Amino acid sequence: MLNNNKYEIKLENFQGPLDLLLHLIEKNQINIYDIPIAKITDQYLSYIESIDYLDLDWASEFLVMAATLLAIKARMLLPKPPQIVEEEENDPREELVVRLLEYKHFKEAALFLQEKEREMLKVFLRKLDEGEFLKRFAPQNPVENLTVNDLFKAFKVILEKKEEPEPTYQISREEISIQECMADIMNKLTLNRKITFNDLFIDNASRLRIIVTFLALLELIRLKKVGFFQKDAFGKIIIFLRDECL
Amino acid sequence: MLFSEDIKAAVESLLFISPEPLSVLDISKLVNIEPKDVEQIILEIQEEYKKATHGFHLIELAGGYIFATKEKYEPFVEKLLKPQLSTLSHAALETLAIIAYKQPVTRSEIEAIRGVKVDKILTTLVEKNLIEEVGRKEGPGRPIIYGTTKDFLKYFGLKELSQLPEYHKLIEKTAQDED
Amino acid sequence: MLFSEDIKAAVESLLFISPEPLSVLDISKLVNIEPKDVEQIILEIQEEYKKATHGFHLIELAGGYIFATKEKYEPFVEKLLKPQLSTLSHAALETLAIIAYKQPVTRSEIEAIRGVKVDKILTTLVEKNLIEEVGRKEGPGRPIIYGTTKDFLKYFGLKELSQLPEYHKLIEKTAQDED
Repeated sequence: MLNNNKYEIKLENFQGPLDLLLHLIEKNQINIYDIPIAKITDQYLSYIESIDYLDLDWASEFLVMAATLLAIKARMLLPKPPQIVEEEENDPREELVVRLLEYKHFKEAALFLQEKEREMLKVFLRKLDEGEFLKRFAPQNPVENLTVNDLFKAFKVILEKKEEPEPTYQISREEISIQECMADIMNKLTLNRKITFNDLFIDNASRLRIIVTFLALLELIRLKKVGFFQKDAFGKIIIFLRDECL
Repeated sequence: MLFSEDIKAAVESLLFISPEPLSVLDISKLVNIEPKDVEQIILEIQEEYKKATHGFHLIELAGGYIFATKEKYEPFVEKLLKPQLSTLSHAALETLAIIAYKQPVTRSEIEAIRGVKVDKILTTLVEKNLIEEVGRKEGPGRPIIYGTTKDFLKYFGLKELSQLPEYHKLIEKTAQDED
Repeated sequence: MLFSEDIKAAVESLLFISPEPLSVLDISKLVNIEPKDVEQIILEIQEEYKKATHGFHLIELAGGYIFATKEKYEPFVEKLLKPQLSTLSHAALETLAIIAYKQPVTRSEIEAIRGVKVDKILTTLVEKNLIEEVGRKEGPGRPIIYGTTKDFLKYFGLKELSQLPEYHKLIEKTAQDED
């Protein structure tokens, strides 16, 4: 297994999930057009284990790729009906290969730029003190071609514009706190022990309210005040009050 | 020749790139050669750039040496470096007019009138020395307040702001608008 | 010689003093001579500064010409200027490479290729003036589209974008790596 040297190269050393995959492909001397997906997925996942969960924002991109790999692996494991064999079925890896190749090109291009950067660090251009020149050459009148009348006309135009104000719409921003939403959810749950996720939102709830309500729900789940379950994949999410809170 | 071409070129590269005049001692330390050898090289470089085909030469300045364009080519250099005469854009003119008539005025007050952001325009007008920060308004965020400059009066040939056309009439008018 | 010494020296003075690379057309306008004459003069100047006694030469950069120190003398110049040799991160280089080849390009297009978020890198690259917003794409959200700047060319010592290795050459290179 890879476990022995897993930490030799840290995840932070990779520019992203594609970079890590390319590394694994090179390391295993794999033909990029025929990736042994099971093997690579296993190795990829063992790198993922080293993720520092404090930096989920950054790590999430690696997790997305892990999910993609698992999905491809699953599709490849599915038995193919024999009658389709004659017609070449789309290789589930195809999209990933295209992405990897494209990414690889730009990695090459980045190396080219790095080389040029190194060359240019040895070359120096004169830096001129432009302020010095400005002092030397008498400043020009920036409004040489304008008179006070132009200024006056410009102001009059503005005043006239102001007299017929364009209709403006006040968009008020709701002030919603997570605490407030948490209290709302708890209130609803004390009335009915079980409610659905959708019940949390009144009709026409603003985007902001939906987001804050969702955050409040997550917080309540974290505090173990409420629990939730979902019977099947796109089914209703049921939220319930945990017994210890009754 | 006494000196290797390379050492001479190294000295030349330093004189070329240095923003300040370099003294014989500076160069001597940087290239690690004797001061008298530096002096010899400087003489050679000066001789070289005296030729009429060169547009710049090595002059002695403030205890050191520095490359400078020859006086003769000053008109060309001026044409290149002198800031281009730029006409104020219409947006800049409007903004300037608002400041002239309503000063002291904050950015957000100007934006309320013009209905668009004016931060870049204000920077330009400050750079052109037509307006300046005259203080900060009391209140939340203590926003900067702007006014026109002395140069503004000079450029427009005014003795004082009240010489602006219909200054008093317009000032009254805008004061009423505020109510 | 075809050209008066003076015109050549005038061109040289401009090239010496200009903070930015000067194009043939720039020079042609400033000195008021034909572009083909400018080209001839530039060739002569380039020839002159190729000599080993010179510490700097005339290079082609970002669509123009500019004097620069010869690489060879970097150790001396570095000693004088003590420049901060900060280089771009690998993430920044990858992002720049994508923008250079695919411009005009949006943030989400770059993210699709790199597989990671690039918002912070884009801000840094804009601050360093290596890329700039070149407009907005039609469509939902009208996302900002980015392109490389003249400073990008200067930073990497490129005459023009076409000096980047051709895209299909990069493919060949990676294809070979597979073998």
